[in-house]
Parts: sequence; structure tokens; C-alpha cells
Amino acid sequence: MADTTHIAKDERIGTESFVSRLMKRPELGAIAGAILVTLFFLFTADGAMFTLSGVMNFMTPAAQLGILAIGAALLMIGGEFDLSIGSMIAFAGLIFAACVVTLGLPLIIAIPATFALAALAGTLNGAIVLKTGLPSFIVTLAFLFILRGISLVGLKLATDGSTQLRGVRDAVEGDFLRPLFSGDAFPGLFAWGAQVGIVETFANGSPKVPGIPVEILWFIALTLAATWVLLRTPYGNWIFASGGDRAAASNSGVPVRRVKISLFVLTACCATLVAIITVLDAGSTDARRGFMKEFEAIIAAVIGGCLLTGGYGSAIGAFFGSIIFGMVVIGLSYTDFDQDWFQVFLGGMLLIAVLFNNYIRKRVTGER
Amino acid sequence: MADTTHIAKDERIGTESFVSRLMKRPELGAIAGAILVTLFFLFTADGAMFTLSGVMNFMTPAAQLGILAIGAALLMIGGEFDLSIGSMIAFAGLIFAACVVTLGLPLIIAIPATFALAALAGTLNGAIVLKTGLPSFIVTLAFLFILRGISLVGLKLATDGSTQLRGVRDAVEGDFLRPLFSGDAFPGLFAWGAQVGIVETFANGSPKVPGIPVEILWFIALTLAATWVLLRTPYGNWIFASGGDRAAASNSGVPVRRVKISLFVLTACCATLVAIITVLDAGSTDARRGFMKEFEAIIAAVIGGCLLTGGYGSAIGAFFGSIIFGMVVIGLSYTDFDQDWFQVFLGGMLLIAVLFNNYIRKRVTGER
Amino acid sequence: QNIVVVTHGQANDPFWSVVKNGVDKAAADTGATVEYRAPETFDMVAMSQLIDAAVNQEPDGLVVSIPDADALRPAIERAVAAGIPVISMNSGSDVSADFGALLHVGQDEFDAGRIAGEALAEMGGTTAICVNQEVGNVSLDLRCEGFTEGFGGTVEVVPTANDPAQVEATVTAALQSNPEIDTIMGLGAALVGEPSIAAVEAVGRAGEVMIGTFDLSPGFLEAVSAGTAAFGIDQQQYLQGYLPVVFLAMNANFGLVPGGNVPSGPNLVTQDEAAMVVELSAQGIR
Amino acid sequence: MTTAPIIGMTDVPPIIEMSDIEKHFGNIIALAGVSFDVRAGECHCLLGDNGAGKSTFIKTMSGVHKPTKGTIRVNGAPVTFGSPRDAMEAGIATVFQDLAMIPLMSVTRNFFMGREPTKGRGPFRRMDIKAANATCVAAMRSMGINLRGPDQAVGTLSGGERQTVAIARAVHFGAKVLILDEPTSALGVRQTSNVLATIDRVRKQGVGVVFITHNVRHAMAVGDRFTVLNRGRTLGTAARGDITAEALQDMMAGGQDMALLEGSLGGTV
Amino acid sequence: MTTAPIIGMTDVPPIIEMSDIEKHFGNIIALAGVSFDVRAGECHCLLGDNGAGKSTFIKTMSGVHKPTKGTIRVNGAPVTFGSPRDAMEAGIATVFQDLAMIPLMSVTRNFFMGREPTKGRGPFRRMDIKAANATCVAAMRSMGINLRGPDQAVGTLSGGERQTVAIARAVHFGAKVLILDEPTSALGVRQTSNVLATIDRVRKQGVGVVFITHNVRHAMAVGDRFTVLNRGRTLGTAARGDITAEALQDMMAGGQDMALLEGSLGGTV
Ligand SMILES: Nc1ncnc2c1ncn2[C@@H]1O[C@H](COP(=O)(O)OP(=O)(O)OP(=O)(O)O)[C@@H](O)[C@H]1O
Ligand SMILES: Nc1ncnc2c1ncn2[C@@H]1O[C@H](COP(=O)(O)OP(=O)(O)OP(=O)(O)O)[C@@H](O)[C@H]1O
Ligand SMILES: [Mg+2]
Ligand SMILES: [Mg+2]
Repeated sequence: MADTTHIAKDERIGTESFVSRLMKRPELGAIAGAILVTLFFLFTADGAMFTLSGVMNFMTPAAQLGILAIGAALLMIGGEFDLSIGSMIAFAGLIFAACVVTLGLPLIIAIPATFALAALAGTLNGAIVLKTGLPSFIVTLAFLFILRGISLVGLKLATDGSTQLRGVRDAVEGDFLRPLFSGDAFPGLFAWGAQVGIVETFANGSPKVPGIPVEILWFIALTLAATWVLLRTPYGNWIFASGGDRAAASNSGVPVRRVKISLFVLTACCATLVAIITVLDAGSTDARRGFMKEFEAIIAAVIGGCLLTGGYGSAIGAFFGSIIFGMVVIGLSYTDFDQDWFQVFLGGMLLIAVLFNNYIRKRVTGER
Repeated sequence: MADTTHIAKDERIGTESFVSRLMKRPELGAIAGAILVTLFFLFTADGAMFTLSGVMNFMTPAAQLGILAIGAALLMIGGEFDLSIGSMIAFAGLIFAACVVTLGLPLIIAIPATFALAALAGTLNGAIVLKTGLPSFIVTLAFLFILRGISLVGLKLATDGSTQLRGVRDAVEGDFLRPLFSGDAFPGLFAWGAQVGIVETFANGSPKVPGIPVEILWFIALTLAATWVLLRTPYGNWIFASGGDRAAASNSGVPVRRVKISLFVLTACCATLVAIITVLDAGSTDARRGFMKEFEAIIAAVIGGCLLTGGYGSAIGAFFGSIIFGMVVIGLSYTDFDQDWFQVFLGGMLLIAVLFNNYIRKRVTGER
Repeated sequence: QNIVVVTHGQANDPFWSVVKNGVDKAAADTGATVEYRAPETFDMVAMSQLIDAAVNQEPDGLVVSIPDADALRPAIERAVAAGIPVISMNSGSDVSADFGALLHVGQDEFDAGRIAGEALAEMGGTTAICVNQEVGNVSLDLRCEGFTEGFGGTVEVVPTANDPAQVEATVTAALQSNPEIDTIMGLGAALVGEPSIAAVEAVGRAGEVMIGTFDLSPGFLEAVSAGTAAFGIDQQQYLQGYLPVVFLAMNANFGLVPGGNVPSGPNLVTQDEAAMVVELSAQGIR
Repeated sequence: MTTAPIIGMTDVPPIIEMSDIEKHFGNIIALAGVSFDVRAGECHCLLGDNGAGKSTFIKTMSGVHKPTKGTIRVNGAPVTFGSPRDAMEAGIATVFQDLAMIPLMSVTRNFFMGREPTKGRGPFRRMDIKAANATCVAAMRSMGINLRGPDQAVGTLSGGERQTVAIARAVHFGAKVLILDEPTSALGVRQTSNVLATIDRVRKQGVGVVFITHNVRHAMAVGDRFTVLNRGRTLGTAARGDITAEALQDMMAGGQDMALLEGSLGGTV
Repeated sequence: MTTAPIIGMTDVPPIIEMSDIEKHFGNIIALAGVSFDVRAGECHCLLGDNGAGKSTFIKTMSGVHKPTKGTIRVNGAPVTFGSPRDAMEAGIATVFQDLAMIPLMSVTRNFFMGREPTKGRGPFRRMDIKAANATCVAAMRSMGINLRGPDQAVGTLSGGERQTVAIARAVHFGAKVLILDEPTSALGVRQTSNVLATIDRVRKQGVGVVFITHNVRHAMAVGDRFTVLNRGRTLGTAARGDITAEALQDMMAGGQDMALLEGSLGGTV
């Protein structure tokens, strides 16, 4: 929240290094954590992890998680949770696949329709939370179960008894909107890169990395947009205020209800975006899509410095939080550690990353 | 927090019905929810659900969950979370089973040893949270992974590669402490009841209910003890204060650190108790034990009226929250609903229960 | 009649949804009232409570899977003691008779894994990964164990989560860091098999790495018939759901019961039959 | 002391008129029927003992509470405020006793919360942070507080600094009515006299001011009319000049005796 | 005004002596070297502009903040307070400016928080709620507040009621030193005179009182010595009788000019 514009000097202010000023921002701890994790893998993991293809490989799941985490982070800053986003992925995936495969709609209709339905679900979540004053934790938890259950039932209806709906890839073949939501961007660039030798190639000459997976671009774009909104728009100020102290914000004239409902809609739409991307990529959807993703998104946001109690956090923090999480989850496969230790490793790395981040911040800013 | 002792009458106080005074207590909403759910199943479920054996049947999982939920509720009132209790069940189960089966120790040594180790883990959780000032969510999340990972590795070590450790039942056969933690209490009473026809019997004449499962007794005892501590002891006051506002509590002389660490130890011990009971009952343990139980425990506590932000809640609320949850989960088996609809049903029931609870409370107390 | 089926597999698990379809078909064919119940996660404690709940309703027959004999023993024995005919299915063939079950329909996870391992070793595999999406789930762990024994070569168990993107990235990572790997064994077709195919393509080793998986999914079967994947193991779990219910209905009506266990699999679906099976798989029958 | 309208003021119609306001919280009766009005250009002091209901009353006036009974008229037309934002749009700015500040947010962001200045247009419309910072620092300085920087978190300000932010904000946005709930409680002497001078200034600009205080001398210094509440009821309204400081102080104490320390305080506390 | 010890007081050794206290928050310097002491039976007023550092200073005295530099002596022996509980055990009771109350808890539970009265023994040792309620209601009444009931949540009390709970609590438990940070800011006239009378009473019982206020008249009414802070430094200490109210007020304003409203306020704000 520090807008570093100093107006007058004051003898009551000691000198403060540039680093220390930077570290006061919530996201910069997460960057320290990300650097630590990167260093760790640089020393322990197979070199392949940090080749271009290796980076794309761990960035793809990180980006899918990150899109959710950005939404979750904004909602958390606004003082609420949404535990239904994982189920929303399955639900939106079902709706989208059903639109495309069962109803045969083109993407230009199917995608807005899916988003509209997701927005409706988000509004419902938000409206119940605000109307009743119940904690969003418990309300969205109910929707976690309900949406996942509906996805299962819906899938069975749409497929006559299977839990997997497929054929999406064929159905959208050649649709002009497809490259926006699926596959790799800038293939020409990478093909050229392969020719001139910047991009590694397979034996047959095709580039090892055919392009940048679109989810990574979405992830970056969303992070930038969310950061802009949070730090540079009135709406961003309202998000911080609503989460910081709901009564105080509302007494100061912030339209808290509108802000919170729009945030619920945003998280639902983030989940839908992930659903569309994964369904198009996989060509199918099933009832288990997005399982536990709500928690991973919250984890990423918290690693990135968001407070669970609301009112504090950043989108860039969530960005790096997702990357840390994605890197740790995939990174173990590049190391020689016994895979049985996977969870110990995951937990240990998470702990070390946040401890380090915390330690650095305290050291630098002189807090006690 | 209302200690209903009125000292002087005042013209500024309107009349307030007894019901309305009752409903101000956090737990009484949960009771309303429990009644609603009971009514629902009375109408939709097989009559067997509310026979003696049916009640014992859904109370057993409710009690196992409830023991955790009481611990989680106290910790939540104290302002912290422990996401590692699910994994703690697996971990403590492994330690306990290893003590009993691999090392062949008697219960009188194995049980205290398991509790001691769990208390140590709880202390570690608490110490890290307090020392670093990191949110307990993220610290205990790391332990969620670490403990589960260690359980997996430990199980493989203890069993030469399997993830299931068996043979506990044989190992503790005849141990004098066993009836305290396993099986059914008062078998004589129930056998007599079966003879005189109070207790239903199977065709072969054995009573349908051989006794009260010990976990139910533990559950009730814990609820009473926790309620006493919360409402009638200085320590209870400190719990509320630590969770309500940490800085204010500490400034008023509450030993916040000690309170919080002891609460982390308590939740770890609750998890251990569940682990010992289930391992003895099942005769085996595996690496998946307690999976997701941390969330169920938090859900039960929240249904029971605990605030996620701390400082408010009750043990009796968590008691009824667990019963609601247990009843809904098992209740479906007694109805004709298709299993595919299970999650929709579970989510819907949860939502209806909390909405109803909330509605009743507002109606009765006249809050707006 | 009233028959209850209690298993350890969730209704949204692709494998178990086929079992449930078999159960539903049997219910329709026999006219019996059949209820399918399963805990929300792999949870033996919860499963034994579901069995207790079933026994309390005194059904005319009970079908159970037995992934943990110790944990489920008291509940099953209580059912038998209460005079309810019990048939075990899927897992637990070794203890089924001890517990007093009439018979067992199914195939052991360990055996299925062993057969898959033998098949892949025969096809020339030397270094394999066994991709497990739910480490700690004993029935899945057993598949990997069996596979390790049957395969004979080096096998590493790779843990992942219930997320195709993550599975793909993890398998890619494993392939990138260890070029020796020439065999991938997945424990689920849609969740692990299909992303593994994508991963192999991503590292440019399509055709060099053999991919086998438990269970079937249409997408995977298409890959099998196209030759990019080796085989899917079909336990014919539709039968595991269908047969016990039919047997119990027969038993309740006429007192008829088969004289021995029914092995439902394993059945390797390879390139030749894959194309035929795709449609059935899409309908949740195989 | 009388509730009849004061001669010379009747020609100015009230901006806000509250009649017979009651407010219950469950079984607690906070207001048992209070009437009150503010006219343009006057400072109407609301006085009373602790717990008399002053804050509850002005919260109904600024849209935070819905009154259990009673009507609110703005410029003669009955209104119901659904939220504080509604009241703000009707031109009412309030300094709440609890200040309504977000501790983790910077001074500037708190100052402009809900009414952020923007520049640019369309998707590039953004907060004008430079202008906001400058306005905020200037407003604070004019109240007698030199901020270290406009980006300090409000949670780390001293009590008086924080209160000054709330007052400066309300004054900055107060259009027709300015409600001040004990605005000087945490202020230093210099800041207090600044606030009193500010009240005087905005009153002269035609804004109606509602001023709550426990300090009789402050009330007497700027008040045009005085209404005293006691235990949720109004004890009556008096115009300036119709009542002495001592009499007012007695009424504020709810008619109960005060501890014997008055000698050294010179009559008024 | 001088920092030399005052004749007639030197024979009483200070209970607490703070020397050269500095306190930095990151790069913010809140205290730049402040010395201060309190003796038994005196009321030492700590005065100063908003943001001068008064609250920060007394927080180091009551164990909330660790000083960045400087020493604290209690009865001549250097101490470091690890937590407010340590300071309490040394006999120091504090009313913080933010009151340190838990809004969701009842008045009684807040009153006794950290020092609950118990009855029974062993596992049956429990809070004596009846006695606690009675004590609490009586203590509040003696401060001039009639509670509706001791089980009302503190969050629903009025500002003054809440402040009174904090004062009554500190007075009840204050053993050797009582620190009051702007205790009368939200109080009504009756409650204020009660608090001033209370300060007078406990002082006579031999308790050392540290009294922070912005009201010169309150300070002059009960203070024995006056220390003024300005921008994190001390401007000096004066004994009662050595300084006039007007001079004190000028120093409190940090030497800066005040808005011109003084006439109607009779010299002191
Ligand atoms: N939300 C609430 N629930 C219950 N009682 C309340 C609530 N809000 C206020 N009260 C009660 O209403 C009464 C009036 O409170 P109010 O805050 O209006 O007093 P006040 O006149 O502003 O006092 P002060 O001068 O101390 O600020 C108090 O006795 C308080 O306990
Ligand atoms: N935690 C903190 N972090 C940063 N700055 C702080 C912190 N606490 C206090 N300050 C700064 O230190 C200065 C002194 O604050 P303090 O609260 O001690 O003032 P005060 O003398 O009590 O003022 P008031 O009379 O307004 O209560 C203020 O300018 C404040 O902004
Ligand atoms: Mg008030
Ligand atoms: Mg202060």
C-alpha cells in the first residue's frame, strides 16, 4: 500500500535503503522465496529443468494454478474466501464441453455462455454470503460439494454414464478463437529460433519448445491487470478497504457489497478460464478436474504474502507464490531424491521458502 | 461469552425471552441446525437410521470427527489454525502401530510415547508460528505435507515396502488398557438389554448394539471438559482473549504465547487420540488415514458457530457441528438417493443447516 | 429385494463409475433395489462405518470390496453374523472366504500389476516409472508393487496429483531428467495415461517410450489403436459391479449361488481390440 | 430550556430533520425517541453523558443504522438511507467516534477511500496518486499535523494524527452537513483550536455542523444550539445565550452529582 | 523550566526511572532520547503535541515495546520487560490509548482478563464469575457508569463506557504505578471528574501516577510535575507552581502558533 511519493523531508525519519523500501511491499518476500527455490534446484536438479523446455514445463501447471491464485488473492484481499473454485473448474469444464460437443456450438458462443454461467454462480455465492452474513468459508464450501456433485451428474447425463466427456478437440477444430485459449503462442518465432539455433531442437529439427503455452500469457496478463487494478484504480482501493475493515469501509462510503460480489464473480471467471484452457488442451473433461485446486490457489496466495484475514496482499505476490508452488511440485522429478519423500520435500520447501522470505523481510526492514 | 448474571434492572433494557437469551450463545444455532437435519432424515431415511444401532452408527464417525473438531474449535477460538491434524492422524497412527507391532510394546508405554511425540509436533508447529509471526495456516500446511510424507516413508520402512501396517489387533490382544481406547463400553449392560428386549437383536439373538463405542464417550467427555475450560476457567478466558485480539490480550497481561502453544499441543493430542482409537478399532493403519480430516474438523467447528477470525465460538457448537456433519455423511446411506448425488446432497444439507441456524438466530435475537 | 454395495472407490472415479454402471445395470435387469455407497476419500474407517450402516438396514445381500482386511473384518463379520449374504469384489480375494463371504468376483490389484509388468518387460522395457496419482491409497500402491515385481527392471514410483496438467509436467520432468526411461505405467487411463502420451510427445520421444495404463478411457484407447500407447488393463470391472448383484438376487430368490470365485480380469486391451472397445468405454461399460 | 423553535432561526428551514428516532439493538434500547434538526450555517451541539446515545443517534443520521422507528427528512422530503454511501451522496459527511479508518492502508488511501480522484479515461482511468498525496498532506497540515509522509500506514499513526485524518477527510468532502463525533478527543491543544476554527469557518460557508463533545467549553465556543441527550431521550434544546456553561454542564452530567474536584477546575470540566 | 531535581522530592527515590530512551520503527524515529521518572505518591503529567511520542514512550514503560536504546530502572535496579505481563508483575498497570479491550468479550471478562479471580481448588479451580461480576459493576459505578449488565459485549459499549472499563481495571489492579494514556478523552463531564478524583485518591495512597492528557486544565488540576515531549524529545520537566497554565499550553503546542479562537475559550483549550 506504500505509494512511494515523499513530499517533505523530516528529521524524524532515518535513512532507508532502496532495498528496504522495496521489501516492505508484500510481494517482494515471495520473490526472495522464488529465488531461493530456484537456487536450490540449480544445485540439486538435473540441468534439463532450467532449459527453455524445462522452464515451460513447470511454468504450465504454475500458470494454470496462478490464474486461480490471482483471483483467490484479490478475493482474499477483499476479505473473503472461495472454496468452490476447484469444483467450478469441473463444472465450467462440463458446461463448456457440453456446449461444444453435445450442442455443437462454436467457441464464440460457447465461451461467453460458460463465463456467463460461472459469473452467475459467483454472484450466487457472493449474494448468499452478503445477504446472510455467514462466513464465505462455509457458504462456498457448500458450493464446493454442490458444484462437484452437479458436474458428476451432468457428465453422466451428457455421456450416458461415463465420467469423461471427450471429443472437444475435434469439435473445435479450426475455430478461429481456439488459438486464444489453447496450444502455444508464437510458433513462428520459435520455429525461427530453432532454425537459427536459439531454441533447442529435437534430432528431427523441430523445436523442443513449439511456443509459449497460452496459459502462461494469460497468467502474466492477468497478473499485470490485477496489479494495475489493485494499486492504481479506485476499485483497487475499495478492495483493500473492504477486506481491511468492512464496517469502516462501508462507513467511509465504499460500496462493499458491490466490490465483494464482483470479486466472487472474478474468481469464478478465473476458474472458468482455467477450465476452458484445460478442456481445450486435453480435449476432454472429467468429474475430477480441479480437485483440491481451491486450496492450492489459497496456498499460492498466502505464500505470496496475502493475509488470510484480508486487507493486505498483492497480485505479484500470488504470481510468485504460484511459481514457487509449481516449481517445487514439478522440480522433485528433476532431482535424484527418492520419490517417496515427495511430500516431505514439498512441505519442507514451502516452509523454507516462507521462512526465508519472512527472515529477509525482517532483516531488511528492521521490524522486530 | 454471556455469563447470564444480571445485577441491576434498567429501563434501557427491553424484555427478552428465555429463548432469545439462549440463542445468543454461539452453540445454539448449531442445535437448531442439528434438529433440522434430524427432522429431514426422519422423513426421508429408512427407519433403521434412528434405531439404537442406527444412531450409534452415525455417532461413531461423528465422534471421531468431533474429537478433532473440539481441538480445532479451541484453537480457532484462540485465533489459529492447524491444517496438519489430518496428517497427524496418519503419523500418530504409524508411530502407535509401529510401537505396538514392530517394537511389541504394551499399550501402557506405546500410548504415552505416541502422545509425547504428537505433543512435540504440536509444540513445534506453535513455536514456529509464534517465533516467526507467519500465519499458522501456511506453517501447519507445510506440516500437513511433511507429516503425511513421513508417514508414507515410515510405513514403508516399518513394513518393508507396503503402505499398510497390519496386525495391531493381535498385538494388543488382552492388553488391560485396550477397552479404554477401543471397542464398545458397557457390553454387559447391552447384552442384558438384549435379553430383556430393550436392545434390538439380530436373528441369531446377539444384540444389534454390543455397547457404546468408546469414541462416543471420549467425544462427550472432551466436549464437557472443553466447555468447562472455556467458560469457567481463567485459561478459557485467555483463549478467547488471545483469539479476539492478540495485541490487546498481551497488553492486558494474558500469556498469549503459552496459551497458543498449549492449544497446538491440544489439537495434536486430539488427532493422536483419534489415531489410537481408529488404529485399535481397525487393527491396521495406512498412509491415507485422516486424509482431509483437517478440513472436516474446521467445517464442523464453523458449522458450530466458531469464527474463522478467532475469538468467538464454543465447544458445544463444535459438538453439534460434528453431529450434523456425521449425520449427513452417513445419513445418505439410509435414504434412496443415488450415490451420484451424494455431494450435491452433502453441500445442500450443509448450506440449509447453516442458513436455517442463522435465520433462527436472527429471528429470535432481533439482530439486523 | 434390497441389495447394498459398499466399495472404497468414489462415484466420480472413472474406474469406479464403471463398476457403478454395472451395479445399476444389474439392478435394472433383476428388478432389485440396489444402493451403491462409497466413502468420499480412500478411508477405511469411514468405509467400515458405511458397511455398519448397511447392515443396520438388514438388506438381502451385501457386496463389499476389501482393500484392507484388518480394518473391514469386524464390519463384514458383523454382517455375516447378522445372517446377511456377503459377496466380496475387486480386492480381498485372499481373505474373502475367511470372513464368511459367499464368493469373490474380481481381480487382485497386485496380480494385475504383476501381469502388466510382465507384459511390458516382454515388450522390451528395462527402465520404468509407475505414475501414482494417489500415493497412500493402498489399492493403487499395490498396483505399483505388483508392477515392480512383474517388470523386473528398475522401477521408480512417481507421485502426482489429481490434475492432468501436473501429471503431464511431472512425467515430462521425469523423462527429461532420465533419458533411460523407456516404459511408463499409469494407474488411471484418463488422468495419467492420456497426459503421459502428451508428455512423451513433448519430449520428442513418441514411439520410443512404451505406455501402459490401468483401466480404460476412450482417448487412451484411440492412442492404443493408433500405436502410440501399448495397452490398457481392463479388469472388466463392469462385471465386478454386475455379477455380485445378480448372484445375490438369485440367492435371495432361489437360493442359487455359484460354487467358486469369479476372476473378472485381467484383460490387456492392445492395438487389435482397442478400436472396438472405444465406444463401450465412452459409455462407461469398459 | 425549551424545545420550541428559536426566534430568528425559523426562517432557515432545516437541512436534516430527525423526528422521534428510536433504535433498539435486540433487547437493548439505545434511543427511546429523539428529535433533532440541523440548519444551514449553524453549529448544533449534541451533548450528553457517556452512553446517552449520541453516537447511535448520529449513526442513524449518516446511514449506518436503520432507525427502529422515526423519520428522517432531508430538505423536507422523507428519506431512508440504505447505506452510508446514500447519506454521503445527500451531502452528509461524518467523523465517526471510531474514525472508520483501515489500519493497514496508507494515509492518502484512507483519506480518499470511497471517493478517489482519478485521471485518464476509459481503461486508463486511474487514481491520481500524486494529486491525492498533495491534497492529503496539505489538508493535514492545515489541521496542524505535519505528516512524515502520506504513505505511512494509518495503523502506525498516533491517536491524534489518526483522528485528524478523519476530520480532514470529512471537512474536505462535507458538502451540506458535517457531523463530528467527539472530533477533538485525542487532539493536542493546537489541533483542537484548529478544529474549532475549522468548524467556525465551514459554518460560515453555509454548511450545517453537528458537533458532539464532552467539553462544555468547546461547545460554548462554537455552538449555536445545544441539545442534550440522557439515557436515550432528549432533555431539550437551547440556543446560545439562553444557557450558561454551568447549567449545560449539569445537564450533561444527567443531573447526577459530580466528584468534588471542581474548585481546581474553575467550574467547568 | 529545568531538568534539575525538585527540592523536597529528592528524598523520595523514583519507583521507575527511564533514561535516554530511544525507539525506532524501521526508519521511523518515534523517540530520540527521553528521560523520565515517577515517584511514589506523585502524579507526573506527560504532555505534548499529537505524534510527539507520548504513547510510544509509556508503551516502553509498560513492556509493550522494547526500547531501541536506553535503560529502565525499577526501584533502582535495571530491568528489561519481556512482555506487558512482566511489567504488570512489577506493579505497573496501564490504560492504553487504544484501551486493549476485546470487543467480542463481556465487560467482566475484559475487566479481569489475565488476572481472573478463582475459587475452588485443583481441577475444580474455576473463575468466580459472581464475584467478578459484582466487583466489576461496583468499580464501574464508582467511576460514574451504570452498566446495563456485566455481560454486555465490550464491542457494543459506547466509547466512554469502554474507556471507563479500561480505567477501572487499571485502578483496580494498579499496585505501584498507574499509567493513564489520555484516560479522559472520551469521557463525559461526570466521569472525567471522577477519574481526576480517582487519580488524586490513589496518589494519596502512595501510588505513582503517570498521566497523559491534552487538557491543560486537567493536568494543572492533579499534576505534581509536568514533562513535555516534542517530536520525540523532551522539552524539560517542571514542578507544580513553577509554571502557569498558559506557558504549559504553549509548550504543548510545540511552540507553534494556534488558530485564533482563544478569546472565547478563556486562554486554555
Ligand atoms: N450494537 C449495539 N448493541 C448493543 N448495545 C449498543 C450497541 N451500540 C450501542 N449500544 C448501547 O447503546 C448506548 C448508547 O451508545 P452510544 O455509543 O450511542 O453512546 P454515546 O452517547 O455516544 O456515548 P459516549 O459519549 O461514551 O460515546 C450505550 O449504552 C451502548 O452500550
Ligand atoms: N508502529 C509504528 N510504526 C511506525 N511509526 C509509528 C509506530 N508507532 C508510532 N509511530 C509514529 O511515532 C510517532 C509517535 O507516536 P505516539 O503514538 O507515541 O504519539 P503520541 O504522542 O501518543 O500522540 P497522540 O497525542 O496523538 O496520541 C507518531 O508520529 C507515529 O506516526
Ligand atoms: Mg459516542
Ligand atoms: Mg498517544
